[in-house]
Amino acid sequence: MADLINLIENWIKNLLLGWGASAGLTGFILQALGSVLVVMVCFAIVIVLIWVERKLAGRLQDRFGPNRAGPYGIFQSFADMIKIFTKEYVTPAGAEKGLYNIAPVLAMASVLAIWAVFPFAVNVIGADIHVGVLYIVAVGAFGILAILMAGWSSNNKYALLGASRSVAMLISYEIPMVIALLVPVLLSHSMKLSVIVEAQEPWFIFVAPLAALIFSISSMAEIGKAPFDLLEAESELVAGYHTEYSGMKFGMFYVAEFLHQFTVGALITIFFLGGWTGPMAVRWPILGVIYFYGKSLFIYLVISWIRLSLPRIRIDEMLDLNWRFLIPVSFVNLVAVAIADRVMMEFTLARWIYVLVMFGMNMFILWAALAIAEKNDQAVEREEFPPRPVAVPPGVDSK
Amino acid sequence: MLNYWLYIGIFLVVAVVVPLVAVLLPVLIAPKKPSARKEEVYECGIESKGNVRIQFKSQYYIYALIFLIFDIEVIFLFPWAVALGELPIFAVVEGVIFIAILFAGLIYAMRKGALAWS
Amino acid sequence: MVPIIIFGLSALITLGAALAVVTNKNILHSAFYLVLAFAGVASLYVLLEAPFIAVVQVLIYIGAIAILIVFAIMLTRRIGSDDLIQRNAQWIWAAMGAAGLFLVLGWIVYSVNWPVVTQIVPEDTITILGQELLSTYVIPFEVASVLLLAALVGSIIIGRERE
Amino acid sequence: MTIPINWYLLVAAGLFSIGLYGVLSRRNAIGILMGIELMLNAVNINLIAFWRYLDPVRMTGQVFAIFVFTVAAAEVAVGLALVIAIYRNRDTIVIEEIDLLKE
Repeated sequence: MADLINLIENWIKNLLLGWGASAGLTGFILQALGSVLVVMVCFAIVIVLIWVERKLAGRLQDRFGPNRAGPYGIFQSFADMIKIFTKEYVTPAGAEKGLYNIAPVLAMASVLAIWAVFPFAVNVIGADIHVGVLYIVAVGAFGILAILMAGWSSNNKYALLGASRSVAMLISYEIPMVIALLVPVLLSHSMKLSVIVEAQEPWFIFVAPLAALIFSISSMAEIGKAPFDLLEAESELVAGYHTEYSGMKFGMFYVAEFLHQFTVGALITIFFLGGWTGPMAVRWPILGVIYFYGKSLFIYLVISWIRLSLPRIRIDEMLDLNWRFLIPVSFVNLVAVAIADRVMMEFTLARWIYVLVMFGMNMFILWAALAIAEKNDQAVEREEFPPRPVAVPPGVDSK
Repeated sequence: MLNYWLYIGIFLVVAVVVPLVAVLLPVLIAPKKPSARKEEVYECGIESKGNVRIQFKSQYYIYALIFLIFDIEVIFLFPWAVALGELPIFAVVEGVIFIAILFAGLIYAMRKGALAWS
Repeated sequence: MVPIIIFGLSALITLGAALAVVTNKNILHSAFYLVLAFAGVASLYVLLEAPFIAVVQVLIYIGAIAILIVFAIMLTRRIGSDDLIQRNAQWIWAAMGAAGLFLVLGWIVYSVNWPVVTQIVPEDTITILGQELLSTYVIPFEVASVLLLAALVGSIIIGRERE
Repeated sequence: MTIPINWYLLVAAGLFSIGLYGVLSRRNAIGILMGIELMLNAVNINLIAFWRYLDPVRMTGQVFAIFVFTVAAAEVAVGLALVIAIYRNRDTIVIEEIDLLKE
């Protein structure tokens, strides 16, 4: 069989059992090896991604990007790594040492912890728990906590301001994100990630495009990069909550940000793009792993593309987008999907009719929401900025 | 079932230990020349004045508060979404009523201007 | 053996962190110790085979309540400083009362013979939970939403700054 | 070997007592709220322990625990809003100094 991963697992298991280890210890060692492998792959991906991202950014902005270290600058990340590992730590005077040092580790750990429950292929699943979706949401809480810790302990006004802004934004956008996540849960009747992946016939992006859109927007905000990079708006807040961090402690926040973006790609893949499924993925589990990482990388690049193209939005616009648009729309969408799904379950419909109805309904809600939002927006605009002739200076009565 | 959680426990330990090692490594190999100048708090080059722990807007608190309420709502909705397939069709209506009541809260907050950034 | 070790660690973390919460001089540090105590309780829930409650504990207590408390402390910053005495005059009586209560509770816990059943927990507790929530407990389910609405409206009215 | 129910109950009793001490000994209103949170957590441990050992097939214990979460959240939201409102008006949240009704 081409089941390479289980082959290796069984080989290690038999080897350990052959050495006289007990079954419990063998299981423990296998689990430890598995988790170390997943974590290491995450780090390896980030090292590659930093180069990819910089090259892509350069190309999109009509520059070369890194091109000195090695062919096409592919060793740039390694040069950066050597630099950052040999950099001195500067702890600001008056910092609260304990919280200050825990924060970067916690920020990284909270992103890594999400990877514990991912299904990588048909039989390569992390922890296939019944509360997988909620676990993913819950673990994110530690990231928010890490930001608060960093901001408070740095003894710096900019860091504290940046942290409180970041947290306000993160918790605001978590609401539409979680409500959008309810839609795949509702459609697959399970919070188990493996069940959600296998229930996607066709992919949920076709059944629930609106939920996918809302989830993507709000999790892009959760990443905290452009166009939602208000937390480190250089011109206003210096560098946000990690202003006072240097060397590898800053590096941890930086790496966590990159990994978070890739993790968001993986989450969108799992919930809306069918996870590891693809041609021949059931027979050849190794293909499933490739599909999973490939799709995640694709989403990652799309997110990068979007954020390299759009300017930063203002904080009031951003909060308005969330509270006045995303949250109401996600609620309406959830209710509509729940009713439609349950009602159509009563009749035995062909799958394609079901998908078509769902897709049409989603599109209608999106259209209606945009129409209403546009109308409100125009009303607000007219009130605040009444139109006036172009050639007349302000203050002069044009009539 | 607990086996999975053991894996998660191990994973969490690994997820904390690996960044910890990465953060501790420079302590061994990086130079260390602390000076009072270097450790000054950064504030665009000028000296920092006054209490650093500035008081910030209560608007942030309002956001956190609404977030808490909706978080609680979500924990009711997840079991609802999971069990919906095996419940009578009336259960959808119950869930919708639940959502509608809280949606009224959101509308109220919006009307009161509690969500606006001033 | 493994569950007992994990139980011991979780109990130790929970109780140690809880003690730090009530005795720490810096109220903000108390809040972060509170997070640790919540995390310890969450791992106890996992050991009790209630994973849903465990993740909800993390989601609600750490993800929302702890953050709300930290925000409130930052908003009322003067009390966050170390120089304010955080303990009142009758703390010694409070300590004795709490210790007495613990002794009484401990005595009850050990003297009662708890009627334990040996049924195992069903595989998928969440589906059952959802079904019970929407059939047996449907009235509390709706009332919970009214309670949340009341809390939302009430705290917005109280907490908002008046112009 | 399974863990006996007494151990969980003992941990919950300890947590409850610590929380009670916090409520009684803190001068700071937010500190008191933290103590109450600890006590509510102790209650929840008991609920889940009894659910696990007495009636694991039905979900009554878990449902109760969820309602305790709800009440705890509502209590924190309103309680902290009150604390902030008092702080804004009286510039203190030391409980002994909030004694308008005494005078």
